[in-house]
Amino acid sequence: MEFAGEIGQVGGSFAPETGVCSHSSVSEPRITTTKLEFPYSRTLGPVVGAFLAGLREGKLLGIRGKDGRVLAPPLEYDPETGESLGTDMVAIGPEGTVVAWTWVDAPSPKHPLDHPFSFALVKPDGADTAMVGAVDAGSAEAMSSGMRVRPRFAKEPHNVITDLEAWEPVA
Amino acid sequence: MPATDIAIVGYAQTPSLRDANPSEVQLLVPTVAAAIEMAGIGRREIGFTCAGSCDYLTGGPFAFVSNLEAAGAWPPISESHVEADGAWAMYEAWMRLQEGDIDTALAFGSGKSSPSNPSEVWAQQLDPYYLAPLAPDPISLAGIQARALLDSGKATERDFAQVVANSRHNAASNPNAQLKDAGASVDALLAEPYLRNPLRKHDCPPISDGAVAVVMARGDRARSLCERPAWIRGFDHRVEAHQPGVRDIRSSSSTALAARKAGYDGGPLDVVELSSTFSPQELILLESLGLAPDGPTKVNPSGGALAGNPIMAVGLVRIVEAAARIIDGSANRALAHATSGPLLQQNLVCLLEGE
Amino acid sequence: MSNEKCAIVGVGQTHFKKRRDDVSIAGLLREAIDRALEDAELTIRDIDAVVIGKAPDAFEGIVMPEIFLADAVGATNKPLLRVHTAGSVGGSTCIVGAHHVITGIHDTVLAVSWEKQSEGNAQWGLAGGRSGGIGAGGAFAPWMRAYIQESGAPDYIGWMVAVKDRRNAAKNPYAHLKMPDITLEKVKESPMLWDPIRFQESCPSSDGACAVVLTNEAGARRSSKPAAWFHALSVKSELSTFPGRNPVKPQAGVECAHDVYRQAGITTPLSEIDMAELYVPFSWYEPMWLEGHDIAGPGEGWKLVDTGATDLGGSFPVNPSGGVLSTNAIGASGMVRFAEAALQVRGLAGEHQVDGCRTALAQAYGGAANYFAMGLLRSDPPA
Amino acid sequence: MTDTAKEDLVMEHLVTLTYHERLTDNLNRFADGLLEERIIGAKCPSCGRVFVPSKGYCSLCVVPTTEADEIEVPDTGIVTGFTIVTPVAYYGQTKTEPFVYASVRLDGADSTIGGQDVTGVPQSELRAGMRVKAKWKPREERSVDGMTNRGWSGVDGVVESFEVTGEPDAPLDEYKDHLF
Repeated sequence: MEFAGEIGQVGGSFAPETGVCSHSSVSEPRITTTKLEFPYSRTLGPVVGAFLAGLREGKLLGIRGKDGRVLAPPLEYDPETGESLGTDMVAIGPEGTVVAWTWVDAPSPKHPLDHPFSFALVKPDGADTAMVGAVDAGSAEAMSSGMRVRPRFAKEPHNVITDLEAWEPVA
Repeated sequence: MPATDIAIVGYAQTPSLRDANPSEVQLLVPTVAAAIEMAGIGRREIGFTCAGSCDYLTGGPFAFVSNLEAAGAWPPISESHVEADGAWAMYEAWMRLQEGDIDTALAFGSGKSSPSNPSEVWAQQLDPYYLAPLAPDPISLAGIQARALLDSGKATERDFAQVVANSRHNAASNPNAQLKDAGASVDALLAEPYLRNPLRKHDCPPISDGAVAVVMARGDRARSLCERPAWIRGFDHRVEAHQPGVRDIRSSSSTALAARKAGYDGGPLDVVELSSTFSPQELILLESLGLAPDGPTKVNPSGGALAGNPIMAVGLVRIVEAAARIIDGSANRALAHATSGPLLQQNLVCLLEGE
Repeated sequence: MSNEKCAIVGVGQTHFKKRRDDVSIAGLLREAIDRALEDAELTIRDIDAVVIGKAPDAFEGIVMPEIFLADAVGATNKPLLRVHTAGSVGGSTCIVGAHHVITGIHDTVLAVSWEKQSEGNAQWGLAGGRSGGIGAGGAFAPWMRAYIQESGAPDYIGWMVAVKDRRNAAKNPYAHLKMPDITLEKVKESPMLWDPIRFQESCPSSDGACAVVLTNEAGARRSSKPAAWFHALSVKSELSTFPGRNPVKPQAGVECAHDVYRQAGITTPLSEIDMAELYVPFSWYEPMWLEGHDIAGPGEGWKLVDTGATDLGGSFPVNPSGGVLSTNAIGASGMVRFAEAALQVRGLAGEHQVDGCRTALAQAYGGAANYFAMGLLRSDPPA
Repeated sequence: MTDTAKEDLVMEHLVTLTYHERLTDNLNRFADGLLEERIIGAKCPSCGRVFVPSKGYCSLCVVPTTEADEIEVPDTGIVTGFTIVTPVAYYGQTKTEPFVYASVRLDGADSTIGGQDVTGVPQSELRAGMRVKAKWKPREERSVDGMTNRGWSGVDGVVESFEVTGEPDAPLDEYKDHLF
């Protein structure tokens, strides 16, 4: 039995990771390979743009929702009512609290860290909602809901969410 | 108010397959034909057709165009396509049937997950600014959801394992199921290692290929085509906000709302078929519907999505599994559920009854 | 059971540009949505259900992007349905929205269609991510040549359409390409892209969105502005390729049009319809659709262009908005046809208003000209 | 990084997704044939139309076709339609010069093979109706690796181009219903 849980497993046991089989036998089915690759360029608008700009300076920003909640990450429109939230950005963090977490033993090449880590919902101080991020905690045993974490920012920011490289446990 | 005299009178599905040799459209061709044959009508009699599929699952823009070939689109047909599970295609076709100028409609859904790495494809469904660059795969997100559910005290890891064991047992008698084990035991499942703590491999769905089709008819036409049609008494779908951190992922408010809007009054159900692709989600969905896991309602008698998860078909398969039990007389009232988006963000409920 | 009447009571479009670098995708959609709501004198809370359309997800590289946009488009706790029927999707999305109202399932529905093509590259997307893509122009060019050959149309007809649409666009505040000074000479001298299509006879690549608010009779009564009433709507599809197919005048297009005329009680479309917004991404498609939808007889479509009948002041104006030739955010383009037709019968089209317009035809096509979505709107509600 | 406001508002994201899919049985046999200079199609058991390559079903009758329905067709045919494409630049585009994109109806086939190069005639003199014959690549250069179930790249890893034969053009009736 095979499960979706096989990280990096592509197309099942018959599929080579690279290239295409070139069988000459009539009985062996060939494997076709299609690669969809494109460097997308996303314009961010005032709210997402401000948040990512903040990360470059080591700052976390939220936004005030219509009900007064501070939303992290900041959204342009209220998630309940759909009303525009303008650009009422609020400084939050930098530390936060883990709300819920899971542990990734074998990261995929696309994951933000190349060693085992936690994907978690982290609620920055001063925010009323939690954001998805990586927690670099060493091992699952170091993780718990309610634990305190602080952000680690990328040394070379690229204007992308991974400029918040990971959260680290507060000793 | 929508009409309640529309019924499922024909259906067909492929088995859920780990890696189907046929292409997606080749899976659809015999499936659509079988559903039409069961309904006992001519292909040209169908008043409206709607298909559901996902370009990115199939592997390229306009992938859905070739699926049109399974619908028999010459001479031209009245047809639409949703980029969604076949359950939403059925919703559009059901809506179109309400207008009274046609009396039959066809809906189908199809997808092959085996060519792709689903963990990578579905990470691209997330917010492109805040989430997709982190590539949180569906299993990781489900792991976070499972943890939140455990922390709430509403469920235990043993409860998750019980869901899986029930699925494996039920699937044992389903010829279309992919993962089945009449002897699955909770203790053995709990002895397995974590894949995404607190989820184990068996808490996650298999990679599946498959296709499914339904034929619907109205009123007396339905009665003339089927001895015991599965009447659609209610049909609704609702969506929640996207970011997992701004909604309560330990419950499914949109499922509860869709059920209410579909007219589900909390009354007795013989069968419920849920698109719970991760075991904790079955518990979340049952609670949102006010059902107990061990109550009188049969939960996922087919084995559900844990026993076979042909994405873009799996939701419509749930409706077909529920309808089949109405049509064969083994159930009189059933509720089927489909979902879309991360962590049960969007949910659809179809309420079916015999007459 | 009787069906509800359905009207468009709100229309909103973004300003279309090559790159809308001032907004996120959500911001782009909301620009159109908020204008449509304002036009309808409603707020997002008044909307019962949302229908979203766009062309392939690979254009922006987001799988089923309506999922991440759900709350930003005001769909939280509401039904949200995503339509994808290739280039016709904007038309199909409007029609699916209308069915929500006609069936009585919902009272007031928002339909929105969009494309932010500058995030990716449409040519890459149309080529399936492969080298050697031919673009839509390359695919349609042989059919346009076949039309020219069969109809005997002179080559300047294509240039005339390009000049007319670009000049019309100059009167439309939302259009992408505005060229009030364009001439036949300038079109003729522009580079040949896919014979017979020259650069100036081809659509641009745009960022943009279009939204419409659809409602029933009770909803229309609440608005202080005139409504555009659906009298007909139809979708037809055929196989994209098969032996014996006529891609120049696809049968699905013929049947879709006849379905619309039948529903609206129209027997002579040329005299009974006041104007049309047709999906014309390449100049020759204007005469081709005039014939392809039996508005003009075989070989007569180009003569309507030649005599100026399809000009803004002509007897059968086509694309007073400037059309797809001037503005093409692919997913939105089909809906813009319906939105512009609605503005015309509401008398709200501004500088590009067709005088006395009371009956308008909207059409979108897609794929290999094998998907069609058409509707007929009037100033008066159906009887 | 320059700190202009506009750059702050752009995010780059390289999205790469790779798909591996088994070639369907019908296409696998088509590929086998091509490597041996044989072109295999399928004759619909219901309507008798010949599709090259086989889809595994007839899209008009919506009935499956099997190996038993497969037949070989000659490597000669008619250009039914074409475009001279001036390539536009985009990510992954390697074409820089105008190229021919033609549809060819092989003799004995009812479907056309799209996207073919036609050689032996200047691009400006290419016309629908011209008779052509496959110019096969040398055996050692043949590859069917680019073939996919979605219809991309049918014969071009094996057939260099379709070369005009110089025979008189086919009558319009033989290609007018096979434009693409």
